Amino acid sequence: MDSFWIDPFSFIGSQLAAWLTGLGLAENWVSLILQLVGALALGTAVLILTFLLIWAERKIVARIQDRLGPNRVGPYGIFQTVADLLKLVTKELITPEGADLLPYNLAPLLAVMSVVGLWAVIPMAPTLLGADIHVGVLYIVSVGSIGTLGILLAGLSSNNKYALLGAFRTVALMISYAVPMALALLVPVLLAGSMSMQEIVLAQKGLPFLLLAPVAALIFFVSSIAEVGRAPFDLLEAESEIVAGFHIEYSGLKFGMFFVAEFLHAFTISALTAVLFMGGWRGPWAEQYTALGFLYFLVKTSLVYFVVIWIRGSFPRIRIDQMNALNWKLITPVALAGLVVTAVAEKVALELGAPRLLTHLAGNALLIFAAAAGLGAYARAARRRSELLAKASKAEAPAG
Amino acid sequence: MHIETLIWLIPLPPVLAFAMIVLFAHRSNRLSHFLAIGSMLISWGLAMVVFGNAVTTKDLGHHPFQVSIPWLPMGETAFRIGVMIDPLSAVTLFFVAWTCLAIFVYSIGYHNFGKPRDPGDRPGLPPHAGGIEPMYARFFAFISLFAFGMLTLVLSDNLLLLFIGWEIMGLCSYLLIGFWYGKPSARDAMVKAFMTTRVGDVFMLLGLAYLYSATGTLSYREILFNEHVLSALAATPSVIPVLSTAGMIGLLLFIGTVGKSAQWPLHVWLPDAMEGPTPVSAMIHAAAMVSAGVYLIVRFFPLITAGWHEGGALTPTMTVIAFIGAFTALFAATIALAQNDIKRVLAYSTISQLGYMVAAVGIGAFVAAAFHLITHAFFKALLFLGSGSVIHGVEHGARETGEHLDPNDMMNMGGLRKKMPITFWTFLIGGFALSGFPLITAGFWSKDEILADAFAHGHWAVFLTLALAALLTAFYTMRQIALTFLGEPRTEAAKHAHESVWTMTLPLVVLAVFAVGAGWAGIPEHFPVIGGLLPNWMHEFVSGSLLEHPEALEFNPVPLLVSVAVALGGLTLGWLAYRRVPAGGEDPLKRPLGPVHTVLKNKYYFDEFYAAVFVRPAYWLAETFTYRWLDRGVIDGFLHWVGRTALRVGSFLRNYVDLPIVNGAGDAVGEGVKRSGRIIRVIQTGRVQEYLIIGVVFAGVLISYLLLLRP
Amino acid sequence: MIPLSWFLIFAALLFCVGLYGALARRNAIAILMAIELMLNAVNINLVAFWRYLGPEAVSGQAFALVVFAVAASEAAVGLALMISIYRRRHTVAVEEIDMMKW
Amino acid sequence: MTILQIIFLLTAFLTLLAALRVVTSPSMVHAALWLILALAGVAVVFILLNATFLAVVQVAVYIDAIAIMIIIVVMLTRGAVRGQGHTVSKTWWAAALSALVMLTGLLVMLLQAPVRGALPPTLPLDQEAFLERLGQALVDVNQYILPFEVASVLLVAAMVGAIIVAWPLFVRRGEEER
Repeated sequence: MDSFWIDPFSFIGSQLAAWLTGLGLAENWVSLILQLVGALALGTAVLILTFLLIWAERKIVARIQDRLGPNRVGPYGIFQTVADLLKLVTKELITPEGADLLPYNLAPLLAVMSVVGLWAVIPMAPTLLGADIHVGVLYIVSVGSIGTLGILLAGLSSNNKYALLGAFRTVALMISYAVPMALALLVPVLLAGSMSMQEIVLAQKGLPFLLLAPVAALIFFVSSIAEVGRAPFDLLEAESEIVAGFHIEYSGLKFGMFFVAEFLHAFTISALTAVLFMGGWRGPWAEQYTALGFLYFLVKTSLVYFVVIWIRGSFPRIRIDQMNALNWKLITPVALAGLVVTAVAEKVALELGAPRLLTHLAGNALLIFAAAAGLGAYARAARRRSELLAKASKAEAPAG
Repeated sequence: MHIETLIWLIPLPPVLAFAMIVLFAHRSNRLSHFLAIGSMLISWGLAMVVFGNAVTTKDLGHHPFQVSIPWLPMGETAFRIGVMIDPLSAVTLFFVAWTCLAIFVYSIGYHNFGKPRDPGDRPGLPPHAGGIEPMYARFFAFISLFAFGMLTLVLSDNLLLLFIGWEIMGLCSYLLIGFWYGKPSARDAMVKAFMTTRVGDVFMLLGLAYLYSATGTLSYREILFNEHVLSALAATPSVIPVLSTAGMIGLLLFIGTVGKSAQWPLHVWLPDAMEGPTPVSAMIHAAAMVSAGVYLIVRFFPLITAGWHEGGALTPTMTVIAFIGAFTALFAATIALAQNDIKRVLAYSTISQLGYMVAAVGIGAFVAAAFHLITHAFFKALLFLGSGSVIHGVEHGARETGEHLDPNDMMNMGGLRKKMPITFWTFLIGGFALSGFPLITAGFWSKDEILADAFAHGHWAVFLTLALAALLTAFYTMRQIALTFLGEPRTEAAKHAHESVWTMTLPLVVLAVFAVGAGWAGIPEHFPVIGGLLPNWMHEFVSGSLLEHPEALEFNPVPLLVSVAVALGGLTLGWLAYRRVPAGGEDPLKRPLGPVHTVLKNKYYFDEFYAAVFVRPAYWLAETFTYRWLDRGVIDGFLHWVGRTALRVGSFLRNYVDLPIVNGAGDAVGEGVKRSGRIIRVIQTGRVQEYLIIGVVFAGVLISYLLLLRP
Repeated sequence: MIPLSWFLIFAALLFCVGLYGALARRNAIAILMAIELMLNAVNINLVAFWRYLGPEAVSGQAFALVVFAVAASEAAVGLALMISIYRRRHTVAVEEIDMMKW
Repeated sequence: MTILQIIFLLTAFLTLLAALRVVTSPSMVHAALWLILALAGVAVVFILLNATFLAVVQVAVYIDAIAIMIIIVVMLTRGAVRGQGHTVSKTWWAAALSALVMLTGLLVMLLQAPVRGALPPTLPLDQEAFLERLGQALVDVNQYILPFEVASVLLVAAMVGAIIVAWPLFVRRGEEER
């Protein structure tokens, strides 16, 4: 039983357990209750975290767009989100004509559920994680895409064509980008030799996978952004085309749920990126002082999250055909090749005793070079085609 | 190059020329006759080379040039096809090559090459206005094929190949006699020739088959140069008691000769064959076909005379041959007396001369027969070509004067001596050779040989018959010469006739040289004055074709005197009788002979006789008996009855078996299937689910059975 | 602890429900769903037997994985077929898709 | 009656209920949703069977891929489903009958099964190592490489086939042929 300062999380857990057994409950009931409490605490924590995220995002984007952003409610407008929440809560819950009630009401729950469910396997500290299941990565893939289901249901059930279009866009986007994301996820699994998140984090001792597999990290990052549907992949709610996309018919708290889910999902993928490629809670003295590890984790995640916001503020939205082309013509092949390259490099390093870092870096460099070459060839071909078309039209012009 | 290879090559050029003319060159007359004559020239050159080799070869008889290849497998053995040059075929090749070449060249002039084609000429009709022959190229194609046949026949080393050549020539003679198929007479003549020779050929084929079955081979060497085979054949009796197998085969082959060489009684086709162009007449009646007949029996002399010893009694076969030969000689000579058609006279003289040879073979005078064959070939070809030249001249005159007359009729000629000198002199040489003018002409020596042989072996009948025939020969020859060339022209056409072109006269000259010189090769050495000046080369050489050499006859003045007497006597009589026959005057023989002359003029009514005996019955058989009764009545009747019966049976089967039973069953099956289908189809809804239901139900039943009911 | 028979009965019930759906529904997509249910029942059986009879052996889970693959491909092809059928005939009612009958 | 048993019974009940709704609900969208619920229940059952990996795969494959595909197709063919009154065909009674026959057969078989009352043995090794073994077994020449490869080939073929079949180009060509 170590003291609070060393490991606050397990300290609290053990205290609770002792108290419950003192009440005279059976062992397994105690464990059950503890698990429920842990899940509850975790969910609530991340949901509350969302207030902070929304505020931070609005401020940062405002800065990027050379505005002030929220600054009235509380210091630096930090309670702006709370005000918004109150407003949403008080709004009326409108159910559109001809809506399919069951999915219409189920959709927001699913959206939030998937995001919160993800946090169950993210190790935030050496001793702070919901469940260390040995197929955590697979869990992430499957649970993460339940959000897709929610969005789809929302689009289908609310009897509205814009919602339907948004839903279809979403499905196209998410199903497509789930492929390279899963492929990229396999790289850390391969490197760590395990699918458990905690194992992966432990495997990044002194050498985060970001250095070993930069390409895979990039691909994972990009495709997760697409998975979340944030800018520049936010064409599922492209205001200019389909008014608000899938959640056009939602109001009040249901809309709020989608809202929360989106922001939290963005933060979640930042956390995943941090865990899978940047060593998660790893850092100096993190083993001894788990709170320190938690701090490292938050810092890394925030860093990635800042990049996400930065991207959102910087890049224009891409068209849907560009989105598909980008995925199927560039990212997925590169992800496949990256997986193979990593496997080969790992094997080489293992068998021939070559320096691991150099081998992987060389492999990734090769990969990048090949991808660049392919892109160049594709671009040239496209340019030639367009030129030919232009010539043809010019030739026709006088004739016609 | 081996000599055998050369022998192989001899017959090929003509047949190649034939194919090329027929296939490619028939549009160009010049190219056609260049092909034909060029090919014949090549064959001639090869033949001369081969002949030279043969002559200079020692003891050719026992070591002939021979090469053969297996051709037609017959079970364990095979018909071998090959070529052979022994003394007999060598000399035959010699005259065949020469005469054929001469005739080829002659044909150019005869068919008016170089003259424009007369628009009035139709193919199948002789050019009436002196234009070029419409079917010029075809003529050369035919004679090339003819030459091929003859050369094949001469060069073959077995009877089968000989027969092939024989039949090729038969076809060609048919085609060439009917060359002017526009003329009905030509058509009849071609059919007549073909049919008549067919009779002989059938028997010859029988003999061939008999020979093969008896000896198992057809090669000359294996039969004729094989003592055992010959004696065996002579010993074994044949189906006809009086004849030995050898005699039987010889007789059958001889009948072939009778057909081919127009011996009595199958002689009737030859005079009519004069309907063909004159070169054809020369070809058929001098160089090739008729000679082929004699060549056959001369070649098979050892077989025919098997079982006969020199000086001994003749075998039945030989008797028959001798009789037919002698009789034909006399008989044909008598007919020739009364003919006015210049070519017909020659035709009958040919028949009689061939009779001489046949008779010679019959009495065992091998060398004499071969000798006369050669000399006769030369001077008879000469005579035919000369007569053609004469006819040509007369036709020319007729065209000039524009009078319509038969250019072949000697009564329309006369006094052509001055008009066409070359023709006259060459014809005179030929005529004298034919009639056996003493000492200089070839005919004298060969004919004298035969007479001497007959006399020496005491065949009196033959001797007398032949002597009489020789007298008549000299007589009608002189008659012909006198009527044609001597005296005064009896028609305008004869006045305006003139000499033929060089392509026609040159062959005449060449042949005339041979007509004289060929005889000197066979002068008996015991001859009084000039005997021994030249060695009797012919006897030495040709007799090499036999196993044992017949020794040369010792000299006997009687036959010599007789032959000299008959020759000179006949000539003088003819000259006296026909020295000057006035225009329109009748034949001086008519009055003394009276009705006999008519009989002779009508050739003893042989044609009518045959027409009555064979042709009309054949017509009747075909027309009335076979067609009307047999075909219409019996066969057709039977067939109709069968047909009607079959019809009834069929209708019965259809109405009482097929429709009710078979069709009924079939329809029943079909209907049943349809009904059951209509019933069962409701199961097949096309809905997969319902199929699945059925399947599942059965699966459930099966499972429950397996689990519950099964112990 | 849970006896094996519970899983088996559960699987059997699920299978039969799926079977009924596959046989009775008119909509082809519903039939597809029912088939998925049946496949799941089969998987439950496989995994249950693995767990209870041979946790050492990997065969049960391997088979289950193969069943997953089969289910995925089956769904893909089936749905594609339905789309094309719908494009051609504007219906997905199976009893109207009966071109296979006489 | 342990907790696990309670959980199992609840899960089984929910799953069967969802399955029944799947095969009975008139609306295809609802059916799809119920299907998702049933599949999730099956995943829970897998977890109860200590097959976490399979449970996760179940979610990933069925719920994320197949269910979403089904929903999409339902939406695409929405016009067809509307307006056709009956949800079950005329032969539904036969279907029910055969299903019952099958059920009885299966239950009878179960009653005869010798292992029906077996209790789960303790798991010999932790799932991590087992998962490794499973992975190696799938690519082991002596064990399951053939089914594994066949399954992969099957997936590729299914993908290509689905693309070809659903390709509008081919549809248009086919319609031109008509």
